[in-house]
Amino acid sequence: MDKIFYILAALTLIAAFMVVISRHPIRSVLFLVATFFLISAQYILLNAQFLALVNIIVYAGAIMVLFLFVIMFLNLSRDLERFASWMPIAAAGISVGGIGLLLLASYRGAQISTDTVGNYDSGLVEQIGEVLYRDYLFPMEVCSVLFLVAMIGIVLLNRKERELPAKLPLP
Amino acid sequence: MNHIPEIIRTIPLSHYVALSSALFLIGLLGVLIRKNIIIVFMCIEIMLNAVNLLMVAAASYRGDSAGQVMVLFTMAVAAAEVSVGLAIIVMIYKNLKTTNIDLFDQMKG
Amino acid sequence: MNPELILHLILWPPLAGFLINGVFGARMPKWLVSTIACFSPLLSFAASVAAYIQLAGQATTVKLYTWFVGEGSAIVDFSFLIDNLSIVMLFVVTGVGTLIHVYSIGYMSGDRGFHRFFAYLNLFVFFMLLLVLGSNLVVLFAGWEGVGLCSFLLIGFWYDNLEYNRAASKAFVMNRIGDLAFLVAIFLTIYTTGAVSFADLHDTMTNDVRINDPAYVAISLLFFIGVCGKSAQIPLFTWLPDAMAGPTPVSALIHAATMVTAGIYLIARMHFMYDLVPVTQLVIGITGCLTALVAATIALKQNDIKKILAYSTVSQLGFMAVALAAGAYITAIFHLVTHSFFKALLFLGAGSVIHGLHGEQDIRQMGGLRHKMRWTYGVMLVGTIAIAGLPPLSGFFSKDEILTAVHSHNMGFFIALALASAFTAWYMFRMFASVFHGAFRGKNETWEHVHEAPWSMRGPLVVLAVLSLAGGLLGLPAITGQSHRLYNFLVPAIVQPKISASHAFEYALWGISLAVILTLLVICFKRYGSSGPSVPSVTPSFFERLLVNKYFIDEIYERLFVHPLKIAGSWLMHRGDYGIIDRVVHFPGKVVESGAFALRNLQDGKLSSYLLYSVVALLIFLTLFLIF
Amino acid sequence: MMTAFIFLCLFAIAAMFLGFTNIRGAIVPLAFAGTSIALYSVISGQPFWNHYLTGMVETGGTAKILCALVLLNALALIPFYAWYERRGQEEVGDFTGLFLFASMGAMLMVSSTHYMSLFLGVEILSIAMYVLAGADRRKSKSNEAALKYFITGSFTSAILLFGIGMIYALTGSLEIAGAVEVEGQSLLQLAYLFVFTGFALKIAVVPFHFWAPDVYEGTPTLFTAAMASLVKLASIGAFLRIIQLNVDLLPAWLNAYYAMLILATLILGNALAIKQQSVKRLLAYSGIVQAGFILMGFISLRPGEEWPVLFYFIAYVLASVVCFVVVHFVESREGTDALDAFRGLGQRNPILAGTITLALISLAGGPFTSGFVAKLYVLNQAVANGYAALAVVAVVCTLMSVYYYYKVINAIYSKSADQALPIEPVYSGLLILFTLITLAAGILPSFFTGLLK
Repeated sequence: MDKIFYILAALTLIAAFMVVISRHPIRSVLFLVATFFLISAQYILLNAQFLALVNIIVYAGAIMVLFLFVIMFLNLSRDLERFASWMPIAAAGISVGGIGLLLLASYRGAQISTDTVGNYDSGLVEQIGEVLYRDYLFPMEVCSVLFLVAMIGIVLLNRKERELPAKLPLP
Repeated sequence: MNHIPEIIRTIPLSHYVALSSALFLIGLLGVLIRKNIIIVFMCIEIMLNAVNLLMVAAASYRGDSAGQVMVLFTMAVAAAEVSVGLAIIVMIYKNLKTTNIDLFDQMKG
Repeated sequence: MNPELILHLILWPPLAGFLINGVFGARMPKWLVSTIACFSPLLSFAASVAAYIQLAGQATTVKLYTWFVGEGSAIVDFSFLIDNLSIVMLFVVTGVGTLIHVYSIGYMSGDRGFHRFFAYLNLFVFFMLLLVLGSNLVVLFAGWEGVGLCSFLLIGFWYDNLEYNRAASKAFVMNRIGDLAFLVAIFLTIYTTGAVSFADLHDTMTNDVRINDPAYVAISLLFFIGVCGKSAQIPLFTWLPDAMAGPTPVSALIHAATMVTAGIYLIARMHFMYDLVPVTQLVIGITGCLTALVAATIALKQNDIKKILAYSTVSQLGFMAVALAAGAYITAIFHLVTHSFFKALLFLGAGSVIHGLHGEQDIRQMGGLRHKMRWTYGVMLVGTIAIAGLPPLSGFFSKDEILTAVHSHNMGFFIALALASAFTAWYMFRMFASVFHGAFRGKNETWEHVHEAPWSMRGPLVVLAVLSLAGGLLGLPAITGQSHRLYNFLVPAIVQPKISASHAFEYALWGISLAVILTLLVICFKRYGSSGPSVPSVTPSFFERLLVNKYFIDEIYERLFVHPLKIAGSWLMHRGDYGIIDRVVHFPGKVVESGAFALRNLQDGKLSSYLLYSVVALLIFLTLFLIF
Repeated sequence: MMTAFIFLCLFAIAAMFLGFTNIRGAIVPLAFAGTSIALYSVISGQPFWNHYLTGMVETGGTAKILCALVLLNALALIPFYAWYERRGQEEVGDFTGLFLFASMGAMLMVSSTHYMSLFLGVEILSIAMYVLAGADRRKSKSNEAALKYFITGSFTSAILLFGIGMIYALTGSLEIAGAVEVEGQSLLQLAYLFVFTGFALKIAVVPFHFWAPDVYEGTPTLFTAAMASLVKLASIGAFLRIIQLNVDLLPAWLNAYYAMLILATLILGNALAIKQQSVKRLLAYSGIVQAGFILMGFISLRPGEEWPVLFYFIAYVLASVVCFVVVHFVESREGTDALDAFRGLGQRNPILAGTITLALISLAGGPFTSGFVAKLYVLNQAVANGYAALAVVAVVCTLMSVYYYYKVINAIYSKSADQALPIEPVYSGLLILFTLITLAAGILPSFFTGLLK
């Protein structure tokens, strides 16, 4: 079992890394889809079936399609991107590496307690549904507001242009 | 029904923490070095996913559902963000005809 | 009347005047605007008189409410202290203030911003009252900032002129340096003593026997930096001559009689602390001497009538500072009072001259005005003699007292001040002679239109002239057998030994100063009061020089002493004033600017850079907190 | 509290629907009414429907005051959105609605006890603000502002979320107050540092401020006002609440952390502001500096001692709303927010000039304005907790800040102009009202601090 985890982990990291270094946007998108699938596989290993499915549907399905659509729509698929010059890349590499080292250094002292507080089937649909509509009802409702805001925003931003009427503001 | 998944018995949680940190850092690197705004945005999605993985793992290891619900909301947030973000990108592309992050520098100083 | 009512009557009328004139002034007739504007300080003056009679020397604190409570023990009340020191200041502020308001009616009658001017003037009086009445450092600071703001508004009153704007900016920025030190001093005071009110500070510090305690030295020095800014001491004095860009009544009220003396008032108020720190006193003394001398020498070379008076103000403030340094606080206040009389008089007189000449300020373009402006001539004569220090006018007694006090304190200071007062007499007589004596040197058509000021301007001038004449009665020296009224009045508020000297010294001092001043008078009138197309470049023949022996001595004197100092003065003015000092003052600004330039390069508008900087900053913070 | 959320949403949706009709004049009054009702229900502590909050929102204490401040801020700004209606822009309904939603998100941020609702609040606020930043679709500056704000914002969310996720992984709880002792657990410390960095990015304190001037400059000015007041209020408020809820657990380095942020913010923020020619950018830097001052109130924060911070909020929000609104009116007439556009404002419209002057004086900390008292309070907090040197630096920095505030004031009163710039009496009245409150809070602060305590 542990071998599967490590293989998946390695593949996930490689796929994510490929997203970062692919110069072709479409290729990036496809690697990102792969990353999401691999993460979903991890979820299944962790007995979080519901989230695994949602991950595939929402991310790999909806979000990535959006990305692809926009790339096609803006006709960017042929543009090979020039990366930053070496200075920023080096700076980015060093700072990201630094943060990684710091995290690594502090893992040693970390006491990650895994005391069980509930049951291990909490990732199944019925369990999630139960707590979602009982304990987390309020954020659930708030989430709907979030979608409403996003929807209005999108409509507002990409509404068809219209000339302002001649009536100027009362100064 | 309530059986402990095998992976939890064999792999310590800290490995998941390490994995998701690494994933997060890769996303961070991508954000910093990519020039195409859409790819930058995709790298932010990788960062969010890294956190999701971390939270799902932590939730599963404890049998706690809070983390899983949080991940559900994070996905919702990501979806909303992506839609608004792409709308902004499309809007700005209509005006400026570029997606290169460094060409948006009218305002500075 | 209870003290609280009196306080309200003193404090609020000017604010009310400001609000009424500020809000409705544009729609009100001029007579109403000026009536409201003049009556508000007059009412305050009347209330001050009431306070004087009613309180009879008792220090009274009126607390309106608790302004705010600081951390720890410092409670800042919105409260006011009426004691004899503040009553003296009240008389000066409201009395001279009212006269200048009345004068302004005539002076500003043709100006577009008539109501705006009076609104600002009233606001200034309000803040000044706050400053002199505040019973703690924070209220005093509020007034201190407020007068600074009004000063800035009034210097830049004619805002169409960019030059004037720049002068206003300079005044503002320089004052801010002082204010900053002041604010830090307040914080340090709270930090070390836990008190802000003068009464508490007095109690804390009078029981203190430590001399030159570092905390007190720091606080007193910081306060003194604040004083340097407001009272125009070296090196922060250059704004004051520039401030002459404002209308002349403003120069008289703010930049001669009241605001610039706020620093002197502050130190007198905090005298119990300054008694504990001889080091700071020495610094104040040296600064004051330098200021008195440098400003006086610069004044020798000036040709702008208002600039001469401005440098003269700076110099006189130096005198007061030295008096403070010698521990003669009451003497400093005495000179402050007499100075406010005669300097207001001189400025208003100069304003009358400028008014009569339609804006001409260059004394080389004047001359012979005594024929056409008799009143102005008379009052200016009084003012000039008073500042030059001829007995029995007010300036004589106060300056004499300063010299006496300083003499027993520090001989070096004494010599410097004696020299400075000789210069004072010189430049004042020079100005007076070139303006009023000799023949007119300007254009003929200007001469045709020269006219005496209207009565609204003449009235205050006459009152001020009387005050300048009689102001000395406040503090007759012991030698005359009279009691020192101001000393007796102020002693409850300011603890200070009486200034006294041996009779022989007094007589010698009087005799010498009289002789020197009269000599200078004669010389000046000869040189500058003679007729001629312009200020004569004196090239007397050898015979003449021999005949007028005195003149010859003066030449030597000038060669040996005045000339180098004049050169020094002009060097200081060009290099020092506008070069070094400005540069020193602006240096921190330059550093900040170049630093900002580097930073602005970081802000290059590129999102990828911004994100990178944020991540680098995050890395730095993470590292720091893992290490420590 | 729940009723407040419900009413805000309800009226926001109503505002949007009215936007499609011809009675757009009703939108702003309606939004105002809805916000007032919400404010009433927050202040009166309505327990109605509160069980639906599922314990994720605190309804009393500091959270209540912060929510009230958010709603008061909304009440102050909403009337100005009528300007869009006057101008005949039919999006006014969407703008007002989004602003109400943003206020709701801000309320959620400052009152959450759970990271879940906190994060959702952050996102609602942010997404609404991204859209408002780009509201002027034709202007490329507005586009750019939206993009920059959006990318920085979602980056911030990712950083914040990583911190939250790490805290969850280490402690097993998403309750904000659920952390165990942080000291000594370096990974947990780092996790908290990630969360704080997220907030620092949202608040825009140096060195996490880079996005702010650009975004403020490009955003339509009325929404910049919202950004400067609402977003700062919400982010600092949420930050305050996190500190407050963990006050016994957080490690000792926190004070040093604030001190470093404050130092960097005050010095660099001021230095950058000095040379600005765009008044909006200048105000953006000023907002950065003011945030640094607010953070000073965080030093050694003890329960019940938040009022200096809250008082500073009042002072800052009032002043910055006035400033940005005045800039908006000048900019909409002149087409630019450069310093030169303000020359002669003293004659063109004395009310605009007077109110912005007082607001700038308040920001600079002039006596008798709320800014002065607020600065004294936070400085006092720093001094009392042994950070006297920091306070001295702060005082020095106020001197520097006076220079650039003064530059604007000087410009306003530096030239006479003939062309008047009239605005509607309602707006003048509101500006005067805010100015009066600024003065009242400076002269009688004990009344306000009494409310906040």
